[in-house]
Amino acid sequence: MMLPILLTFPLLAAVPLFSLRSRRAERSVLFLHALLTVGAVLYWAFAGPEEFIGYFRADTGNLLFLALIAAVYLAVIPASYRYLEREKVSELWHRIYVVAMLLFVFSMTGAVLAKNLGLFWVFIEATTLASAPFIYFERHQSSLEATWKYVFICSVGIAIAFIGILFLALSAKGVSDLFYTDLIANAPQLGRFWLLFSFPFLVVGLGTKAGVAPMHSWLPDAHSEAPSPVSAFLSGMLLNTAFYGLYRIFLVMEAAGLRREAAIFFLVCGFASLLIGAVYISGATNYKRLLAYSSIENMGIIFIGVALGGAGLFAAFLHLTAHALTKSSLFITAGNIAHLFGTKEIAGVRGLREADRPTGALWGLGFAAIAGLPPFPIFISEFLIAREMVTQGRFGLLAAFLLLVTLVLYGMARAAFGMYLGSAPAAAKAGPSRPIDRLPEAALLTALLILGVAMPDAVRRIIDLATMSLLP
Amino acid sequence: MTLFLAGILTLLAAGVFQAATPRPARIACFALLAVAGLLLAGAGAMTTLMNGAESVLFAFPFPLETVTLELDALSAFFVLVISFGGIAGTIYGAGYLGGYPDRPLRGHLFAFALFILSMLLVVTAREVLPFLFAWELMSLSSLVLVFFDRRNDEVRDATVNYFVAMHVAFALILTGFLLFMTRSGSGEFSSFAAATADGPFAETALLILFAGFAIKAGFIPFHSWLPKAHPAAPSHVSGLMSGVMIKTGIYGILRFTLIVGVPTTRLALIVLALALLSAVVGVLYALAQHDLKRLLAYHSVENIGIIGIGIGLAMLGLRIGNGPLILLGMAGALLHVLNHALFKGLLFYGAGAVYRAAHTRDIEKLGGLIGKMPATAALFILGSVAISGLPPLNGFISEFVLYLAMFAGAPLAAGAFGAVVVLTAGSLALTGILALYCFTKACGIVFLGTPRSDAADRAHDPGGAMLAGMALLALAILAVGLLPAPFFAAVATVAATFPFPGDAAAQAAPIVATLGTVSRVLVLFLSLFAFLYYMRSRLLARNGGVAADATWGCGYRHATARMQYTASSYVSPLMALTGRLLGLHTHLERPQGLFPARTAFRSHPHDLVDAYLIAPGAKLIRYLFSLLRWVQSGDMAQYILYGVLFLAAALAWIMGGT
Amino acid sequence: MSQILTILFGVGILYLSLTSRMRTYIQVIALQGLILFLLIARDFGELDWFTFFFLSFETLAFKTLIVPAVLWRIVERTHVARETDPHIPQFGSVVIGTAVFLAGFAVTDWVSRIDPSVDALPFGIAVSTLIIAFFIILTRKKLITQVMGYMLMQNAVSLLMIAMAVELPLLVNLGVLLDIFTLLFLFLLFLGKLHSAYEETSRERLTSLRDQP
Amino acid sequence: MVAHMLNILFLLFLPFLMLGVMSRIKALAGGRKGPPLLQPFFDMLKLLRKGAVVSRVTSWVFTVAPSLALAATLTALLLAPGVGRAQVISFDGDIVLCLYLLGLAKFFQLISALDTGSAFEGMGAGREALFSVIVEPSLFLFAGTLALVSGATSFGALFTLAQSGAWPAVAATTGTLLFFLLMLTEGCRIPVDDPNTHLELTMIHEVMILDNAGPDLAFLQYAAALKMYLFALLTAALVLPVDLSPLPAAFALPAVALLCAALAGIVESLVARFRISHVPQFLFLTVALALIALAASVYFRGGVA
Repeated sequence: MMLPILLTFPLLAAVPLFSLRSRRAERSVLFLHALLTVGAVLYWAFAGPEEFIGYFRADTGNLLFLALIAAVYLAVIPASYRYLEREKVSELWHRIYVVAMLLFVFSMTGAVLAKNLGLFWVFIEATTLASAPFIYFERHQSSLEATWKYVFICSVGIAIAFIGILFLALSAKGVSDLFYTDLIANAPQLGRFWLLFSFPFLVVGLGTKAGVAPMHSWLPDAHSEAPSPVSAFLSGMLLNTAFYGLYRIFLVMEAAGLRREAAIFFLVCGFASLLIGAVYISGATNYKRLLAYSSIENMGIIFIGVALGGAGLFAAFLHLTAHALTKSSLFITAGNIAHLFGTKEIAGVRGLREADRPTGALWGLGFAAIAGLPPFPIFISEFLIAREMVTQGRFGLLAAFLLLVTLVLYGMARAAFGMYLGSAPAAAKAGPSRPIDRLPEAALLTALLILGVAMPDAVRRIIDLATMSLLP
Repeated sequence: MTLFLAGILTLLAAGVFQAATPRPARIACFALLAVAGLLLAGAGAMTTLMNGAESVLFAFPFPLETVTLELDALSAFFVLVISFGGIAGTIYGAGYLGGYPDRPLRGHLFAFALFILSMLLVVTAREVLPFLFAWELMSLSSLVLVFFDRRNDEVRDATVNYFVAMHVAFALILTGFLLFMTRSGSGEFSSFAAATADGPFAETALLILFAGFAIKAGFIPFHSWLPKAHPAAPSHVSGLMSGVMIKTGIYGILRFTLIVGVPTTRLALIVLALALLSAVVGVLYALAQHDLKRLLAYHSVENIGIIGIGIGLAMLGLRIGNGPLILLGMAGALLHVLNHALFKGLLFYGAGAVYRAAHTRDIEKLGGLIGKMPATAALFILGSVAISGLPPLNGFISEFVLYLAMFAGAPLAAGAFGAVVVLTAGSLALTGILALYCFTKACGIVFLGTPRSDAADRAHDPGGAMLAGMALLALAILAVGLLPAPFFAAVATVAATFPFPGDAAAQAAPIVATLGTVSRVLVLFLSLFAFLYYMRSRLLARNGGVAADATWGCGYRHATARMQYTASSYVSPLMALTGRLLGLHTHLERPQGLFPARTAFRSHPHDLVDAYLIAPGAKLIRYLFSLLRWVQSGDMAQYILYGVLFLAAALAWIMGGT
Repeated sequence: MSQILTILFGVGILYLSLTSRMRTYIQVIALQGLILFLLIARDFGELDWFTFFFLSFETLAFKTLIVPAVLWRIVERTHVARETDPHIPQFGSVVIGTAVFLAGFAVTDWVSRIDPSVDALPFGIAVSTLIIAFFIILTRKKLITQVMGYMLMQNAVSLLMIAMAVELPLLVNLGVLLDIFTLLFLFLLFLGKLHSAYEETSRERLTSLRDQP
Repeated sequence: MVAHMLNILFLLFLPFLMLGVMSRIKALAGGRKGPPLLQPFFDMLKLLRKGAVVSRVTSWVFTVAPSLALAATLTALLLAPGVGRAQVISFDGDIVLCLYLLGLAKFFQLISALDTGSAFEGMGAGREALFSVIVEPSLFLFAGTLALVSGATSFGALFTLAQSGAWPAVAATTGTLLFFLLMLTEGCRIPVDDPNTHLELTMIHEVMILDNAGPDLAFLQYAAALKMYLFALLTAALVLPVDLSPLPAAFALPAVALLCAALAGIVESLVARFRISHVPQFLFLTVALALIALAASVYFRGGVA
């Protein structure tokens, strides 16, 4: 009952917005949508799985992702309100923002809920289209450039993914159609050759959207140009959605007895991303780009975790959860900083601590969380991954992993302390008056602390179930 | 145990409530609660030292699951050190922070509470994750304390440096733990003993752990962060960091030696060698410093070295089953842990008082402070005598025990080991005399003579709280120095928990007696001194008293403050010998002509580890990174090319496979 | 019949690989759209009428008429008659074009030996088209040329679908079409904006967003 | 008991006697008659009867230092092996306390020198400190070596060598040499330092006590003499046979001490003072000797019970 509502609401709601020209209405629609998503998640959590016209399915597998979408959405909306007020956005662009947001979330939800690989592809492509207006939102030449690269690279990637899907269909010819559940059920009968042949296409294609090397390049541009609340969504949720699709195909490979090959692809992509992250974080001059590179790095860690398997699998999904929450909080804070200091350059920000204490504190805590310091959950996931490496006796990997993670830490520390300490320039405006404005970030970080110190069993179970997404 | 837990909770309360109390009362409220908490914790540790180990277990959900806090002899001892150091630090800090009426200090005090709290947890935690959590909490809270003076760029760089060093250490410790965990299959430290069945494996794991803890403790060549972070921190923090925090590294080494039981010879010798290196080189670097707090920081490296000597000897003893080496070496090390906490705290607090009064840490700009701030001067000189390991103060006692260990242990050690022990004795003596040299410089140039700057001339003693904090430590120093027997007995019980051949108590008893004699001799010496001093005063009084006049300038009557011997000139004879080894850069402008306009001499101490280990490493990494510069060139076609190439490679790989 | 059409398709791209005139590009794309339509029309017997109608709409209306028309208009408006100095000289690209063809068919040969069910000719043509498309995207400088490269990719994919006789569910087909449509719309929109923002829209102009480690 | 009495008695006179012997020998070598043997003692008595002029710059450190130094040195000597290796006070590791008490004395002498704020005294202090940096380790190395062989930890026992055998011979020779060098150094004699030079720039110990006067000066000079005497004692302990009955021992000890003094006097009258910059190289000899002894001990240890 919940599925049709959730899937149709944004489309139906988007239409009237063009007729009644009121910002309040637009915002309330957005807010309603968020509440609806939360409601849906709770509903499925208790009422159990649900099907819709055979193409959509909400089950224990994708509950985690829906929950994350809901959480990030809730955090992003107030931040968006603040952003829209601050930037004095024109009526038209206000509407564009709201509608695009509705469609963006719609397409992500659809992608997560889609049962059919082709349909998933459609929704993933739709995310690109829906988020393009955001990246162009501030309408500089640079944002134009970023948008162009984003749309073009992602579309090319997605086209490659489509080829992969075709090959997959070929391998499934006469055995199964492109419904995940069927694929996994008939995995052993799938044509090994075409399956193997399709995987690299899917890795490159969906990897583009998941922001892992080698097709990560659009990510820093897009994230740095988009409005910060949207960057939060891009980094916190979009990457995960793409990863989710890829992961389900990984499971198909595994069921077809091709785990080793699949794992090698994931491992290579993972370490490549980690390396890129380490290198460019240490040299970043723009803190939103730095956060973007850190997203690449974290996606890399997730891929590594999946490739390792065993405890690494749980670690990867825990990492994914933690990264989604942490990164959205960080991007929202970054938006406030950009407003406070009027620059995205690291060098331009000094003495955050005195300019606006709460922002400073959130920034510092966020960095502690993303850098994987205990007691934040990213530490736990990295710990589990390292442990899995030792258990499998892959000491070379362990050494590389720890080295790269430490280098990332160094790069982040330099930037974070550079911005946090020192004496603030007089130009820095006073921070937002009400502490309520800081609620979303604070809430996210609190949630993270709870996850890191004493994870509720429910959460743990949801993550566990997500790892075995397709098991009947 | 309940006392200990109550203490921890009180400490936490101190951190929380101070935020709620209005600013004027905040510091006082914090100090009261914190001291109370530390007293409770200390009392708890005392009871365990008397009645044996206790432990308490908490059940947590994932990821922590079970958290065991245990107070055995070793932990209890460190808890005592931490709580006493913490009390003195809190009292002094209360005074020191009084100088910042315009700052809310909420965060600072909270971090301060967490800092002490986390140290207490580190030495009592018994599983991997809780230990790592506490460890990280310790690093982060101390980090927050370090950048107290946040506007200063130097402080910022020191902070980053400290942060990274702590996390390299963290990574190493983590790796060591993981290695053990794979063999023992559990996160409990007690289970790690199982891993030692595989000798070489356990040795590797221990070496990695040792490297991690050595960074925290500040062994050379892992010390680089220490002389940067400690001066950057406000003095009440530097005192705690240097006196107490770095000892958690020592604790780690001891804890895992204890778990593993008998270390390999190689490990023991490595520890000993690094310890000797740290002791001698540390003090040589200290001699070259002009910054008072940097100088003290390098002395921390030296004293860690002395502690390490004790540990190394004990490890060697464990290996070759040599009773005196184990008992006395370990006891000496532990005693020195306590002593260093006392006098290094005192010295850093003294330096803080000087900085507060004269607004500079540059030794060359100070001088003559003994007239302006007599109390501080007296306390600082006391600390200096103690840290130089001279009787009748505590520093001597621990070095005495170490010498006993070596003299008693050497004959029982076979062949070359005996020689190693004797050479160690020689190096310890060298360290001691170098420390003496260095602290005569520190006291002499900073407090004696005539002021070298107006700031030094306007200096004055700090307020009551700061002095009280220092006095507390001074009393402890005297107590350990003059009545060493009970303290030795206490650490001997701790040392006896190590696998010991024969009856530890029986071996400790004569030493206790000896120390009794020592204290009697010291009393004799003091009374003799009192008598002589009385005689001298009487004689002078009888002979027509004392006439005051200018210092004898060899006929020159107009000596000025700038004509005094400076710190650099005082140590120049030694620097002439060792300067080049230390990478001391000197720059001299010789006087020119008949009436030379100006002449100048400057000397910059460079840390060789920074210059030849860390800087090249960083350079290498930067170079390797620059090899990947082309990746984000901004050209979209190139971006797509990556994907295409990856795809092509992957397909080729698959084709090759099928 | 379909053999000839497919070969024609191939000849089209071969010709394309060695020209640099915009109009030629557009004509080739339109031609390919037409061929795709015919290929589908050939075996409409198997399709239910709705799918057939829909596919023909996609290929005929969309790929053959609308998109080429819009592209044509942009070319007209912005007077970019030809791709100025492509990275590889004319002659070179001829050689590469033929090389690509050989490679494409080598792959096809290898594949069809493993899986005889694939129809070698359209498959080979499709693969070569794909490679040519990448080749154009990677080497040509004008953004509009790259959009055309992307169109080529789409055509190649459609041909591939036909070659492998993969049928996607209708819903999916609809979605795909909708996506491609919106995407091209976006392309053209931003292309317009880029033209107004930069006096000359070559790839090299869009490199202000970059990083150094 | 008798031995203790004698020891304390010797403490009071032998140091001065040694100084007297040295100057007498130098005088004879210079063709002069020289002062009476106990002249240094009379000098001290004279100083004790004088008042003092103290620099305005100085603080309590300066006033305390001399008495403290003397007290420390005296206590140290109470721990040293005297007649027949008997010590007034003896316990395990007393040697450490003894040497560290001397260290304490040095500490206060150095800072009291810096207390005057005079460049000359600072210079003297710097040099003095450097010299002890070099010689101190050699002492502990040697003591450690003895402990390594004898297994003893108390001063007297440490210096009890076996009657015959290769090791005792080596130990005795190296030790005697070592202590003689140390005596010259710590006693500030030529070739390290010249007690009666007349240019402050060339002094070391003398310049440190430039500003002390009256009883303070007396104390400091006495302390210096006592230090020399200590090394004489150690030499005696090394070379004198173990089983010497108290009475002959009571004569043997001063004999050795005076012999050392005489030797020092001869050296002083034959050798010129080194350039300051060359002194360290000379002092490294002591370390070398200690290391030789250590090496030998490791080599001979098989033969030692």
